[in-house]
Amino acid sequence: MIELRNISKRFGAVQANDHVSIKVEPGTIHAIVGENGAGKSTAMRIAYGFYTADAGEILIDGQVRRIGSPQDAIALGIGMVHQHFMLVDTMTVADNIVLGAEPGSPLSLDLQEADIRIRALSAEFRLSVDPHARIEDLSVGQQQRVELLKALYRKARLLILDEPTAVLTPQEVEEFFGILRGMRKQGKTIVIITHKLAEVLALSDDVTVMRDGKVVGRVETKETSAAELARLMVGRDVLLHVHKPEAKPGAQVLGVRNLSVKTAAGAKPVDNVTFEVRAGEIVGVAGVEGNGQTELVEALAGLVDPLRVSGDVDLEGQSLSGMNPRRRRERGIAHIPEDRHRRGLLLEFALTENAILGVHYRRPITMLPGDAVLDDGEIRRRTVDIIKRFDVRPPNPDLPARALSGGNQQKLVIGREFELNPKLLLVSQPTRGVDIGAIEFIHDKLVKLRDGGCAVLLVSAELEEVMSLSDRLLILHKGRIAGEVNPQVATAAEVGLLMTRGH
Amino acid sequence: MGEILNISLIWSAVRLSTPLVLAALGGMFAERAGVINIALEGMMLAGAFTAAAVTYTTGSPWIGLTAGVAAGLAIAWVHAVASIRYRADQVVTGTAINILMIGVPGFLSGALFLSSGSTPQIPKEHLVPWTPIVMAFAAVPISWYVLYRTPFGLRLRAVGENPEAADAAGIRVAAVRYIGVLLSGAFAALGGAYLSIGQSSLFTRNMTSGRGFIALAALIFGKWRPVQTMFACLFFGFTEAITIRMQGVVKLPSGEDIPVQFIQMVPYLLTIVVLAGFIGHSRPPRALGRPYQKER
Amino acid sequence: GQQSYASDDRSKPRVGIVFDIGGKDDRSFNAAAWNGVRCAETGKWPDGKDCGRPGFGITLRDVEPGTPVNIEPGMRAFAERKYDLIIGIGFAQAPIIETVARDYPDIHFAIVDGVSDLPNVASLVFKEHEGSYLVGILSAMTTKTNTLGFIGGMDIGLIHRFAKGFEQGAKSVNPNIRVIENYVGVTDAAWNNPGKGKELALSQIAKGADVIFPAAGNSGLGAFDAVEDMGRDASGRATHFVIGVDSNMNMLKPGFVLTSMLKRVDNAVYQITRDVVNKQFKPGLHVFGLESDGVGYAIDENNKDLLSPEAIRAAEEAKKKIIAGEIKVTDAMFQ
Amino acid sequence: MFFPVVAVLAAFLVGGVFILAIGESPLQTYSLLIGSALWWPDGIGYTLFLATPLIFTGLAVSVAFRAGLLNIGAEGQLYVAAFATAWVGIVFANLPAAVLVPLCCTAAVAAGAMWGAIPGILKARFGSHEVINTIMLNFIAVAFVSYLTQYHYRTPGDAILETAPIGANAHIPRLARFIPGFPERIPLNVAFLLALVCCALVYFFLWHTKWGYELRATGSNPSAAEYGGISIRRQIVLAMAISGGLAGMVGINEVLGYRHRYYDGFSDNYGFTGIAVALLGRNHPVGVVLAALLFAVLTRGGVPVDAFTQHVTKDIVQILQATIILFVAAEALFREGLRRWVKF
Ligand SMILES: Nc1ncnc2c1ncn2[C@@H]1O[C@H](COP(=O)(O)OP(=O)(O)OP(=O)(O)O)[C@@H](O)[C@H]1O
Ligand SMILES: Nc1ncnc2c1ncn2[C@@H]1O[C@H](COP(=O)(O)OP(=O)(O)OP(=O)(O)O)[C@@H](O)[C@H]1O
Ligand SMILES: [Mg+2]
Ligand SMILES: [Mg+2]
Repeated sequence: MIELRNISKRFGAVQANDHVSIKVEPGTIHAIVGENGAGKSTAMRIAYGFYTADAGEILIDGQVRRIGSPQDAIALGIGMVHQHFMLVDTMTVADNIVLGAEPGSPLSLDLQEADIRIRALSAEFRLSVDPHARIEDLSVGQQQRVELLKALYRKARLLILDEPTAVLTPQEVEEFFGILRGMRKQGKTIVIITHKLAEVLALSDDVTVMRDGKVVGRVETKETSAAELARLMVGRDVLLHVHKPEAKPGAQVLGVRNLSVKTAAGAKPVDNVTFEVRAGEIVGVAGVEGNGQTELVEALAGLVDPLRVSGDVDLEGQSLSGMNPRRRRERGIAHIPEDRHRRGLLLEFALTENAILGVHYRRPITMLPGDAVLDDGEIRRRTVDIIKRFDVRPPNPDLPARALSGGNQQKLVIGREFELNPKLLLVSQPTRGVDIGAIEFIHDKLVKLRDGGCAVLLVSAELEEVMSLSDRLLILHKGRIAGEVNPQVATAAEVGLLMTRGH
Repeated sequence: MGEILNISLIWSAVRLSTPLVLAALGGMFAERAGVINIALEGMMLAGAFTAAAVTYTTGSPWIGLTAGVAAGLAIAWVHAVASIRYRADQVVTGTAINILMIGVPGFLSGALFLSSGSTPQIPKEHLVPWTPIVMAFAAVPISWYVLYRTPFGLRLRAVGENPEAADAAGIRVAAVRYIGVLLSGAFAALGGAYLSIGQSSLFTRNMTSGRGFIALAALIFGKWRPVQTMFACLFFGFTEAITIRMQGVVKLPSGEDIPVQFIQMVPYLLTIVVLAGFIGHSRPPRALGRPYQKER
Repeated sequence: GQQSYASDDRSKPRVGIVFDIGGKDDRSFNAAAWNGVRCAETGKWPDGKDCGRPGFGITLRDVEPGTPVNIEPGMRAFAERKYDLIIGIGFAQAPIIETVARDYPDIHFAIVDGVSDLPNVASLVFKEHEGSYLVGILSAMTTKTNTLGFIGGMDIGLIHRFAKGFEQGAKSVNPNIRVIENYVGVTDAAWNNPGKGKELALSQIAKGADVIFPAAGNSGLGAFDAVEDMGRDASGRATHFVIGVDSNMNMLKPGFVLTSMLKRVDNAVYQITRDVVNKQFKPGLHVFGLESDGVGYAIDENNKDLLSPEAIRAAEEAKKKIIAGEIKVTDAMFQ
Repeated sequence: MFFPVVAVLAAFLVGGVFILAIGESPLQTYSLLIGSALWWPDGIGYTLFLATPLIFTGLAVSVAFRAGLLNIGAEGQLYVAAFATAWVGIVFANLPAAVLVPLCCTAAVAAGAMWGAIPGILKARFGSHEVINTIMLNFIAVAFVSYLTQYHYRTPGDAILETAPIGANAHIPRLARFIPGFPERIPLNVAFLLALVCCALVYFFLWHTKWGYELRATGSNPSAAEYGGISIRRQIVLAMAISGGLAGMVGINEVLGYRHRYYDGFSDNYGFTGIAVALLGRNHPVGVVLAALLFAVLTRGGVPVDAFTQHVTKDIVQILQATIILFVAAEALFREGLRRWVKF
């Protein structure tokens, strides 16, 4: 169907792709795996005409084709769902789907026609979504369906999916795979980039493994194993399961009583929640995306307007209510946000300046006179330290954060927050879009922090993650705590039900 | 009061709003496509001068209007090439164009009319006092339709909100932005032309005296939407028309005149108050001001 | 050729003129000054028509500063080149011309609308209030509604002179006549906003004014359009009138321009140039009032049928009385 | 640095074609322009004098811009500040210089900062867009100040809008005082040095203090800044106040250093030109100084060009100015040009 031959592409100093050759058979599902920064997205963006390769050629159905722009790719029947969705949030589903391929005449956009065709497609591929909803009101899962419909609407024969499951809940993933298998039946070809080896094994026919911009292996799925793939990816053996000693919970650190959060619109994303987190334990919060996890964490971090928060929150017995984020940090709360681009990083700023965000205003970062002046030496020392201890690559403190791949950005944020050696760590989606090597590393760090006596509140859409990491697991449904389970004994199925049904 | 609130006030307000409506609609097309346009002032001046000069020499306001629009397109093209093709900072380019358009008419009027910055007066019968007004207020629903009911409008808005997404959907981002900016030039120039061959009968140096900026304000005021923007312009038109009539009529309790400077502040003060009190936050197109470029 | 232009030859007397911010094209006193020096240079007006007086073949250079900070450099540019006469236009330049003149005692300077008592500076000042007084009388004798309009560019002393003189003249005819006094704006953009000028005129007309006297540079031209829009009555006479200012504007809209309040800046600069050419330069105050026809009102074939004989008689009366000092016209600038 | 220079040269080239077209010699015109802008002492003196206000407004706009705000209001801020400076200089005329001068400077900064803070507060409090409010406040400032001048601080007999002169104690020395052979007539004064000091201060503030860090963080990614414990609202107000204060310093140069009174319409659109200066200077103090000097050279050189060439008027100088801004802004034009040229 599609074949990349010796594709090379460099960004400044980075050789993102180095003679990459990938062959995808028609009517198959082809997985591409590799560490963060291995060059997976780059290769696929080239196939979609988003980037143009420095060297190499692309064949479609055996003929060499020039793909200079997405238009060309679309014309050749290629569709792509990007790692970061390519949707216009302020517009409706229908608008986004027809954009660029509008029905009706140039003088009038035929929205009824669009509606009909979209509904037809949703039915055919079991992708239910309301054409009139605004993107920004949709859950990521639904947004993903829109992306798929976009491609299908353009009659794509080849679908490229860049980490489509990173943001989906287990249920959504199952459903999603069903859809993909359905498509394969209808003769569509699918390329899927993912970090989750279980998914690769469950779904794909063939796998291409990339490392440092090169293709380091191509195997048939049925003839490989997670361990082998992991070794190919990272170049060493990887522990796929967290090694976690028994927790020794201490005194209560975080106490939350009847916490509710109201939105400006009047909704109640967090509704009368009560729980506690003790020193030396990891309390997990599982839940389908959009059931209040985000609001809960942001409220605890002081990022929600106090007027919209009710109930009391205390840290080691002292009330936090009404405190701004800075005061809470000073009290010993660290926070790893779910969206590192939106919250966690100043992408244009150097790593040094990102490494001090949140503590930039106090000793030892500042110095005399008047604690107003930044101590560059100290800042650099701190940054280099984080880079070393958290293995941030490339290890250059003067790079802008933007130049790091997702996984390394995440390591930087985690390192920064660990530096605070906090009493309480709020951590959301710590391994979203992060490769297995880094996941192993991050999980290990979280456990070590716990054993150091820190209280950890872990929110993750990765059921496997929360279940393996947490010592106690709360399930959030419609802003309420639908139940607490012991992850050691509970099964994914039970938890899944609580997450979706709420009882 | 009768001297302030009377029928002539309405017409005065309409006349005063017309150039603003045209310029603001122009600004809307550029900014909805993601290109800041603080060059409205300059584009209006281009239209005003060209329309006046051509009308005076040919004796036909229609040729004049056409030429004015052409001039607006030319200037807009400069703005487009610099800020889209060469990714210049849109605010800088805009400022440059404003300065340019204080100079160019001065220079040309010297060459054409032995004058430094103004044209001779145009005889009454060669003026178009009404057409631009009709055009302006007809343009509002049309712009609305184009923006919300045509493929082009959809693409324009997409490009201004999220060019990456538009690109991924196979839209030529640059092309759409060019069209948006060119449209803004045409509209703004029409607005300027109305000043010189509609409302008055000649061009004089910098005769827009800030209307381009008021139009920009109206555009933001109107949240980058055609109808709201028109109302914002009417708001400015009305307040100015009223203040014109207030001069020397409204007295202080002490019986003496309110200093004219205060009367002339009213529209601007009112804007600030209304904005703070009722309109509040208006969200610009997300990609506004961001040149779109991807590592190719 | 430009060669000779750049290196201006010293055989001829050299005159440099620095305009006010308005620029030589303000259809007002800058324009009048430009007419005067061009006439002194070539014997022709800028438009090439004969100005009825001999030219002296002087070398003439001009600067349009455009912004206040450029006035002094402009003036010095001439002084450094040892020009024979440097003319500054506008009150704003008085303090600057003083400093420059001190640095160059052997160069002649002239300031229009400004006063300096240095031995090498001639101050050319006008009694705009007296001219305005007379057109005030003419307006009062013409109006049917007993309502007049005045449109000033900016709310400043120089303009109050016109306003108060006009009002005083009108009230001298009819004490309870109404004069609506409006101003265009608060920045120097106010002199170049004909659209607003027209709207102001229309609002005054809506309030009953039928004679309007604008002193607002190019903005005043909007008033001309406004009265023209009001049209003529059955007898073919205009229903509303406007009054020109500074230079004779009667021909701009024949039949609608009642008269023009003349401020003969052109005469003043022509004379001072002539004096320099003839080595008869006299420093100190040169006052141009009614007596010296430095100010006045224009009557020509364009407007002679518009003014009633009584009106003209009344104006001439007043003129004599003012010259004789029997009528004191208040100078609003010194209030 | 290389490409901006190329851009400027290219602009001069284009301008040259233009000048040729109207029948003048580009060489002569340019030598007149540059020559009269740079010859010692008057040329240099005036050029630096003209650069001073642009440095202030350029800095003002950049600081706001670093916080993600577009301050179109420098014009209004410097009008208010200039008047405040003059007012203090008039009212407290007989204080000793040692007290009065600092007092006047404080007034300038404070007034500018206050006028700048208003749109800041409005945005922080009501979320109303700073661009509208700064534009509105421009008009209000000019109107308000001209009222005060016209009705309260005008010397009778003044035909135009200017206040009575300030006390002699409020005058700040011209640089002639310190530079041997530099004539007293040149208005270049210590405000210029102040401007340079401000550049250094702004640089240090933005990149070496916690406040500067917070300000830039807010501009770069507000929600991340908020996450980092930075109050965005406070930053917005702070940035606008600093911006206004810098713009206000124009009043020191204008009132204390040059005209010794408030003079209406003194600003050659410094506030608007400051936008170009700031962004041409890449919102960096050093760049701002260079851009300001460039503009000053053109303004200063424009006068003799206007006077001593037959056809080249001040308008052409303005056109040249605009062309330079365009070319420098569209630097990419030359980068790509070069790349293409290198290819073949
Ligand atoms: N637009 C860009 N500009 C500069 N460098 C880039 C750009 N895009 C990718 N890179 C670099 O190229 C390399 C490959 O990036 P790419 O996104 O293809 O990796 P990836 O395999 O998709 O990683 P991840 O699993 O984190 O998505 C990385 O080092 C990245 O920093
Ligand atoms: N570079 C520029 N960008 C935008 N507008 C400018 C620029 N230069 C001058 N202007 C003019 O500035 C005016 C708007 O600002 P404002 O009037 O408040 O300041 P101003 O100094 O009074 O300007 P002006 O003296 O021209 O009236 C408009 O007349 C506009 O044409
Ligand atoms: Mg990727
Ligand atoms: Mg001004």
